[in-house]
Amino acid sequence: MILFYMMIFAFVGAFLIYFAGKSFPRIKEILAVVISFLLFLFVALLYGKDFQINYHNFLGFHLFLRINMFSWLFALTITFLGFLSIIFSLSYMKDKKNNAFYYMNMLFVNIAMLGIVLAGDLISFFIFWEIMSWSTFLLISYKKGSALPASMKYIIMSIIGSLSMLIGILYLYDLTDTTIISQLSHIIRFINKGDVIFVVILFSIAFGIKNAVIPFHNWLPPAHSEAPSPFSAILSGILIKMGVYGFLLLFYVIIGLDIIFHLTGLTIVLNVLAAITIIFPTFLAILQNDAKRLLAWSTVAQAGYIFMGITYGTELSVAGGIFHFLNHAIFKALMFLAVGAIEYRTKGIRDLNSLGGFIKKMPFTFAAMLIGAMGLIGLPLTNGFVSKWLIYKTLILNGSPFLAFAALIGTWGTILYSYKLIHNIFLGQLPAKFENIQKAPFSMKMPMMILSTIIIFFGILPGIPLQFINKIIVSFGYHPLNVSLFGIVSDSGNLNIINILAATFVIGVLIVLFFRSGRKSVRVDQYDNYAAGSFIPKEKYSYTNSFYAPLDRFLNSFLKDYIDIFYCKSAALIRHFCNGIRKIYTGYVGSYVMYILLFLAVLIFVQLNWSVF
Amino acid sequence: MNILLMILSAIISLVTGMFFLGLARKIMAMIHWRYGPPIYQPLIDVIRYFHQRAVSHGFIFDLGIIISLIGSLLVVFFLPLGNISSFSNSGGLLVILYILILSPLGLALSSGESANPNASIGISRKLILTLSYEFVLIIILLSLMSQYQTISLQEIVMLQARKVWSFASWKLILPGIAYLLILPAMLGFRPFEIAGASQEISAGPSVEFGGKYLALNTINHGLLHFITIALFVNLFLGGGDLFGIFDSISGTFWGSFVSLIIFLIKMILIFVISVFINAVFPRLRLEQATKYILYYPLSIAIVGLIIVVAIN
Amino acid sequence: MKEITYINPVLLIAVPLALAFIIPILKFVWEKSIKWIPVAGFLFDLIVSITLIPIVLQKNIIVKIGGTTTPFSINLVVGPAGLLLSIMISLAGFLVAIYALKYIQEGDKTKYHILFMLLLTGAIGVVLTGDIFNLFVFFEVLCISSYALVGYLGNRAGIESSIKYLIQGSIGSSLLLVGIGLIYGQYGTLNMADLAAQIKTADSISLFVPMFFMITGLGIEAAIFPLNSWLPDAHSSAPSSISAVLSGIAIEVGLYAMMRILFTIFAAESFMGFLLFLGVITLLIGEMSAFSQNNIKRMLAYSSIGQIGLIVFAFSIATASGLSGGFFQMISHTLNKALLFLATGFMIYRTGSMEISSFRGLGKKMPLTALFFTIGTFSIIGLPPFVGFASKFLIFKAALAKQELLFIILIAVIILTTVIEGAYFFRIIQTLYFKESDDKSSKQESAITALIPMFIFALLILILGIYPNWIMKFIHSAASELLNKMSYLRSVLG
Amino acid sequence: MDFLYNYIYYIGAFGLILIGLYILLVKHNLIKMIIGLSILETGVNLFIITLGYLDNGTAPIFSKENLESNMMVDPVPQALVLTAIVIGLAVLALALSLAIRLYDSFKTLNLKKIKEQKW
Amino acid sequence: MKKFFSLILLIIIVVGMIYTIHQIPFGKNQSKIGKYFVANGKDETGAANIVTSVVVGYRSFDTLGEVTVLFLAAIGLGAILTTTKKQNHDIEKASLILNTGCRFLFPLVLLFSAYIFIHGHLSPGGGFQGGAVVASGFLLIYLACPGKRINKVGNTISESVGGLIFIILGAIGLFVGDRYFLANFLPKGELNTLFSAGIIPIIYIALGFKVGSELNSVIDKMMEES
Repeated sequence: MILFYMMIFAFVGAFLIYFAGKSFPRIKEILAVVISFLLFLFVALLYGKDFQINYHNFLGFHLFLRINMFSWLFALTITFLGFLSIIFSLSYMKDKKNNAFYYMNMLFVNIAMLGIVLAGDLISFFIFWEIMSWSTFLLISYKKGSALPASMKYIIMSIIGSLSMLIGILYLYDLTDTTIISQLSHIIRFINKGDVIFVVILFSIAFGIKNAVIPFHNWLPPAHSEAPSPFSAILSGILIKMGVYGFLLLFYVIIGLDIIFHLTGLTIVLNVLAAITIIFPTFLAILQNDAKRLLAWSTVAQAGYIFMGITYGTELSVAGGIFHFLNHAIFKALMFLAVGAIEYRTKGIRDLNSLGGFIKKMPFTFAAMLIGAMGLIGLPLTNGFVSKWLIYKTLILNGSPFLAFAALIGTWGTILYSYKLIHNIFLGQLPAKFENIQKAPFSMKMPMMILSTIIIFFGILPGIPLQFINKIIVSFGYHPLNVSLFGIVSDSGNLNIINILAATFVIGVLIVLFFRSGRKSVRVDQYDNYAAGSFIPKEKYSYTNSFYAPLDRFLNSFLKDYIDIFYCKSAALIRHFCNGIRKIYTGYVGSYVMYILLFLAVLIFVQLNWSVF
Repeated sequence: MNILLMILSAIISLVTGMFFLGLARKIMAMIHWRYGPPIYQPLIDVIRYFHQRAVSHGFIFDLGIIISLIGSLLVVFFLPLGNISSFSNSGGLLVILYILILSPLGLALSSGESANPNASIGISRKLILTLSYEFVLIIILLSLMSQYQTISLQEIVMLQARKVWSFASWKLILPGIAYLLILPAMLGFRPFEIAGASQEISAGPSVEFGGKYLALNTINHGLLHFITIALFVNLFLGGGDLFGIFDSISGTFWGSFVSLIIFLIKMILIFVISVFINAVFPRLRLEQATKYILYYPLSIAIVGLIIVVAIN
Repeated sequence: MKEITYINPVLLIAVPLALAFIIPILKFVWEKSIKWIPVAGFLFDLIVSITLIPIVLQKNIIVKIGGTTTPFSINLVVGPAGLLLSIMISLAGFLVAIYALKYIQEGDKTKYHILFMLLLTGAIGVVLTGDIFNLFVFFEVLCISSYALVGYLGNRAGIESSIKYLIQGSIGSSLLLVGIGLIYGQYGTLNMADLAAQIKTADSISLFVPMFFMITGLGIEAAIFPLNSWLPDAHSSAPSSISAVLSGIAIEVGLYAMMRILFTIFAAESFMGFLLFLGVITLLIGEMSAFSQNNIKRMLAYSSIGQIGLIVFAFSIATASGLSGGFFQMISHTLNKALLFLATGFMIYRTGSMEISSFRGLGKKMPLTALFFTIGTFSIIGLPPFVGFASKFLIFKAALAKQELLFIILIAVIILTTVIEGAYFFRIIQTLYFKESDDKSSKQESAITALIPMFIFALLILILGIYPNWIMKFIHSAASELLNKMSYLRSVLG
Repeated sequence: MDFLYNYIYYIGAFGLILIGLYILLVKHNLIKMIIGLSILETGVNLFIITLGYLDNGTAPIFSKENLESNMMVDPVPQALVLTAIVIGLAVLALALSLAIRLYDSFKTLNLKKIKEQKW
Repeated sequence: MKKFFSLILLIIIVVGMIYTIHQIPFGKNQSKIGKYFVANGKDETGAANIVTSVVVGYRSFDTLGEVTVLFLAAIGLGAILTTTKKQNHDIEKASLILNTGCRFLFPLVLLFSAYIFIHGHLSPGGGFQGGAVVASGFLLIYLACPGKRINKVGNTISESVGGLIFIILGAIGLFVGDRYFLANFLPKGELNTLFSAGIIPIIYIALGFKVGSELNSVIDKMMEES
């Protein structure tokens, strides 16, 4: 029952924050931090446990909470990131009104996600899923203004997804007579393939929407960019990964390997979608000029990698997918937090064209952002490298070079937009209006520091997380990977981080020594520049405006978010249609009487002539 | 042993890189009907730069260029040079592909910090150009990896030695051609000398580099020449193999030596060809270059990949 | 056999009626007490109804009134289904009466309270009666009091809606009466059980025609698609407390009467397929019309049409689980819609406008009212852990249990409507909380007597959402009672 | 003649119902519509009364001791109609009062012009 | 066009009714409950008028509802008409003949109505009819003496008390005899005499008052408006 008490504790805590916050403003922050930390601690202490409990009966369904390695890893990530972003919120939300509401919802989201990963049956999975949806809606709307359409988009997509999932669950229930995950996995083999595919499609819509797989991605960019930054971190880091969790649960826990391998057509479709999800958003990210929107598109693309990993279905790819989930959670959260710090200090400016040169003012944030970007690109010695390496390798060796191409080219796109982000915020000229920008406060630095450390740590010692992941994929029925502390051993190409680390270190030291031996350089002002003799006015002395101008020109002509346009068009069409429909209520009683008699007459006429009833 | 090999390959690459830089200038001069500088001129330059005054724009300005050089050197260790390979079994081609990123990224960071608009423009161009040829390069690598069913570069080299050079095999000739077509772009030669256009944007990314920064940049440049061509030789020309003539002495010191020599000779040949192209063509605009790359080499490479996949 | 003693269910009707008759006298004697009379009356009803639950779960209570043996006199048949509805009616009546203590400020208050009591008494009569003509009479009580209440405020909108409602409603009752006449002419009896015994199933045209007449007549009150044109006008023009009752109770009672006639008297299995479509179309039209409304009460009224469509759909599945879903949806709709209208009432009172855009920033000015409103919307959209989720869940489950392609397609349509529903309700939530208002007036909550019923509704929504099992047994037996014609017959005719 | 004897009341009743409904359908003056409602109700009442008739029957009143009970007409429809008439009266009263108020507010009784509540 | 369409609709509806009417031949009523009532009504309720025994006996619950509806009409009318401003028309005085005639007729009408509702169980008539006659008496007064108004308090009280008596009589049935609502618990008496049929005459008297006063209040309201 400990799981149940934990959830109850968390929910009560969330309410407590709200009501305490109304009367004692200081307490709510302390409470929020303490509760989220305790949650993290609880989950961490549950390591290695494997059990499930029946905590509630709902309309004849037994609801379970369960924990095992698979859910533990996700739960840990959720509570950890939740904790960090609440710490980050302390200063981010300081001056905002109504932050008790914010903290409460923040905890709601975390608890709901915790509930999702701890759910032992599909009904409680769904319930927590919905709680997550609406609390997220409230949080996205929090900043008002342009956040409102964004959250509308989110919630509408979300409702579509969750309802299709509900249908899927109930359909599955009709076929198997159970919704308990551990039982489903035994029974599902007796179901015919067509039904399984139908269920998979229904679930895929739900998970695909949450995971922002193209063509269901359109809610994500506005939602991520408009949400408060600490929450963007959660949103991007873990919330959308609930889709990943769902896919893993569906494919490998419920349906199981021996069936999923026979659904080749389906997996191919999903893989292709994943590939599109990698390439398309990557290039759209390059075109963005809003820091958070850029990161949002990047999230879509990275979610594509994860999706690719888990739908490709080899042990390497699944391990890579799960690992990339973990990594992405960390580095994307870090980057959102860093952007959040910038936003906090510049009072809400995130437009890449008007920033620049912040490295002098906020060096720590720069470092965090750089590490995050390196992880995002997947440079060796950061965590992103290992997970991407696993995915590429299996894609290449299992004969899917085109998918691998998508993944690799996506990485190059990643470099472009990551560099744009870093360059336009931190490098280049510092505009005069930002002369007095302060450093990020400690409560912002601390989460960023922790996350950066983890990126490097996992990058050098990928064996540690991979061991957990190994256990998960073994529980899915795969062979374990041959994991060492520093990498992976396999017959078709090994990975050994320690070599790279050692070489880098040695070369680095040598080069630095070499560099030091040269004549000492002189530090100069940012305006002390070589401009080939031409005069450039100060305010124009910065090349941030449309950084990739040639590429923009090239891509803008054909690269648009057609799917979003399509959705918006159809929404407008539906609105128009709805407006037309209600014109039947004309306001004239005579027509209403006509409807009534028409109804009666038609019924009689039909029955007289054809006896249909 | 490994450390020795590392040092050896580092030295080889540095020397060869410098040599290439010198060679390029020499050949250009000869084409221009001039005498040209001595072939060791770049080395002299580097040493000279080291003692000149340099300006720095900040910590990342220093760090970036160092990262860039680390990246380049690191790649060298992953490349088998003839029979010499330090740790080409630590992740294979994928790692190479990734470490290749480090160098431009470091340079970009460094020149970004310099806050010079020309540098920023240069970087922007360079990244876009890189992106476009990377399309082709990735496909080429994928065709090779799919064909040989490995991600280890060393194994690819060995398999070529056992059967036939990739460039000579009909399945892989298209990727080879594509690689040759993008080679000037990778080397930063004309017609793709867009990022570092000295007349237009004052040498682009390296505009603010002076003194030891320029020295490191030059070394880096040389290394990049080396890496690009070494990769080609390894991938398509069988590395240090010469039709199996020296198979009998492989494994011995002399075997390694011979293969290294053969390797270097192949590299020089390829390099010379590229330099000729450089001399002949004028510089393209970025859009033109991107379009060119995305039309011809890319389509060739894709056809190549399709062939490989279809046959497998 | 030991006779279990219980309070005679006829008092559920007689006591409120007597109280309503007393009110005019009280006006001269003790005027202040008048507004407490409905509270007392429905509290009595609520308590009595709840005490009847255990008895009804075992067997239907047959109450003879003023006559001899069963088919010849009027009787009340208090089955689980009827009792369920009467509990809902008295609960809603009780809470709305409390709400009205402060809310009703204008007009002839005495008459308001009388009309309000008679409205709900009529509703209780409809759900409990076992006689088809008696049903008509109580139906008229329900209708006429609602005509009067819709026009109660006496403003342009109220009068216009009221007269339109009256015309359509009267046509409906005439048609119903024709139907009853046709049935009586053929079978010579008015008792529902007796009729049911004589009509095995609807098979000939001479049965269908009266059935159509009765369905059309009742369908007008039940607001099924082509017959519901009065609803948006009436519900949006009435005082909010009355809208709550009309939306939450009146249309559901109409629907219940219709279903009782269809299931018990005619056993028209073949007609259910048609109703299935009708339900979905009603749902679709209702939600679509609500989509771009700017008048909040009109939007809620259209939403009621949609909800009724969903209930019709659930009932037309015609399985035990479908009917359970329908009953559950009725409960949830009563709670949700009553809560929404009550909260809206004071919000309109505060802002003086029914435009949604005028509700900007009310989340700050009336936090509790806005919170309750939010709970209501979340529940009506069907988000867990609120009761709306449980009901929608049951309906989906029942529909999918049929395992037919048709149902999957219909469910897809229902999903579409839920999405539309979500879109417009979330829009209001955003307006409430996330849009800044222009005027900077201070925080002022609704009256405490209004907050208490809202709180109770919200609490019930939450509790039933988390523990739906508590009422499931009751709902199951209600569903099986409605579905199972033979057991109804046996219980009434012995 | 036989036909007329058998059906005259039904024809009358249906005729009234039809006329009432027709008025409701095509007229847009409120008073006329209310008249239509009245006619409709009258028709329905007539119809129900007709149902209970017995050939050569007597009124169901035992005013003398020796009346044959099986020659009496059905009393139930009469009771029903009594109720229905009262209900009709109630509706009529309400409708008229609403009409008065409607005229006060809109200064017209033409329902085609009173369309504020729509959509 | 619209009229044509309406006609077609109505004709379809009537055709449907005619199909059903085929099952119900005119003048051959075989109603089960009707037969029962005429056979057993006078014994069971003690009322000579079987219609009355149905209205106030077997189906008295309907009648309760009916009374409620009437009550509702009065109240609803009041509620709707209450908020209008009082207009002061110059009312023309009625002529002397009318005045005198009405004053003369008024007590007679009341007396007649009393007869009707007291003898409701014996002869055609009853509370509703009697009540209507009462109202017509008052209507005469309204016509004859335009300034006159009824005593609203008295009217309201008789209205309420009439309804209450009905319900209380019904409720007493819950505690005596067969213990059902509206049970006829008083002695039946001898058929065709005034004091027979148990509670039926009492109810009818109450109804007479109630209906009369309700109709009065309706008329009163209407008069106020005009």
